[in-house]
Amino acid sequence: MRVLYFAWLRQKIGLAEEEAAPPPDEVRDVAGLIRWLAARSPGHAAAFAEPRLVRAAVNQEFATPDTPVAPGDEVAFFPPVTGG
Amino acid sequence: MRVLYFAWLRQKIGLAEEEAAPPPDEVRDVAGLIRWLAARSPGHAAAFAEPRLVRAAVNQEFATPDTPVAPGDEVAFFPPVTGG
Amino acid sequence: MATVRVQEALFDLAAETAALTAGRTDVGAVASFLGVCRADDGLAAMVLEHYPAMTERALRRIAAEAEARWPLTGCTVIHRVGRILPGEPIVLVLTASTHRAAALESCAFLIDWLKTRAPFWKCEEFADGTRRWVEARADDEAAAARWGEQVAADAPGEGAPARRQREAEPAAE
Amino acid sequence: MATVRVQEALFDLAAETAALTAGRTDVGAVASFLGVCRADDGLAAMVLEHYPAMTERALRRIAAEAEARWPLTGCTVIHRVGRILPGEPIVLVLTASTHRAAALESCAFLIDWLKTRAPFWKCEEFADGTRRWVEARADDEAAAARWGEQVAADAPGEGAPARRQREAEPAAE
Repeated sequence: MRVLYFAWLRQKIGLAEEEAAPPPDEVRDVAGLIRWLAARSPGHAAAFAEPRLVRAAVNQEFATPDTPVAPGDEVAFFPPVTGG
Repeated sequence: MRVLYFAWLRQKIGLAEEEAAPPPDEVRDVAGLIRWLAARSPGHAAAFAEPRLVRAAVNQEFATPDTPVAPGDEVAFFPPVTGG
Repeated sequence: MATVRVQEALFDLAAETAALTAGRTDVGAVASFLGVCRADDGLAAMVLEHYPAMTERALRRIAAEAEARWPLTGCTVIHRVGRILPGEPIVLVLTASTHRAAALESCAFLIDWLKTRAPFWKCEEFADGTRRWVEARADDEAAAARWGEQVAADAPGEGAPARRQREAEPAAE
Repeated sequence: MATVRVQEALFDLAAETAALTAGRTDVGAVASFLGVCRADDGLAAMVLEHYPAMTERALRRIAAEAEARWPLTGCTVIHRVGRILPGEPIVLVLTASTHRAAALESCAFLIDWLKTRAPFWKCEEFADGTRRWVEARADDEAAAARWGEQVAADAPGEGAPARRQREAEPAAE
């Protein structure tokens, strides 16, 4: 699974992207992936400390906490968008 | 009193402008001026035949039938505006 | 202070837009509306007539109304007159503000009011030589009416009576 | 078919506008919105980051939504990324239609949806060297919400599940 980080999530984690292989029986959706990633490092923990500030996309589509994730997916985490 | 005509009123009357001296005791407002002008020629009568299609301005301000008119005023008649 | 012009010549959209932001860093949004001459029903040209002594004053008042309603950093209204060919622009409205809502809303307001409160008349010329005066549209009146009545005070010395400017009523009953 | 671009370079407003009317005589109205970088609080530059694999698809979907809702003859969305200086444009939305209401409304719609549904993030750089990520605004969310939910069908082959695109909910509760 390819995981991407943007804006201040990227800065707190110190990575723009990483490969992750969460156990499929434990991580089934976006919310589960966040819990699993948050345990990876202090930076991850800081980035996901306030889940209400975090948005996600699965395979380049905006996602919600219950959006399924599976091996091979591209999952991105970022703050609410501020373009325009 | 200077009277101006625009668009199809100008064409029906055959004049872009004319001097008029309506009797002040007879013509006190826009509606009175229209009645007085309509008797001037067949062209005037045709132009003012459907008063609901005619708009007016007195001294370059949009006017209504009861807007006063007096000697020295500039009064314009035209169809509803279609700019923009 | 709004820029208001009535002219036969074409105008330069990029230059007019640049003028609203030049030398300032408080402009966050520029909205524009460009009215363009269509070739409906074989139209060959549109001839725009106006009331010169009144036109610029009317445009200036409409712009002042927008400036009274929204916090604009700039506002430009340019209306062409004379003979206009299909595909050519007829009117340009530009509004600038710190935030987008003010720019977008005032731009829509300006074109709605301009269509019903500025002394312009369009005559259509067709390929077969016939001519037809464009009739005012009831939905233009409705679009203008949704913005309510004038709120800006008339500028000092702008004609004696404080009569409110409107176009809804016929000049005679 | 809308024109959608993401680029670092400046864009040419006049050329983009001309492209929407070139060679056609059914365009009666062109509305535009230009978002410009302000220098609030001593801002020195705005750095725009985006999600390249997703951005153009998101913009294309937003433009398709506008085309599904209004009878547009053309639609252009250009969003800049990278380092943007005060006074420079950030985003351009252009809409063309036969009549003005469709152009004006769809232009407002596009910038509202773009602000809440396209993956861009702004980082402000100040003269003293500090940086700050711009926070999303509740009133941008409200402005987008007034247009309701997506009505356009997703384009074929545009990602498997027909999940509706939205940004309102956090990714985790």
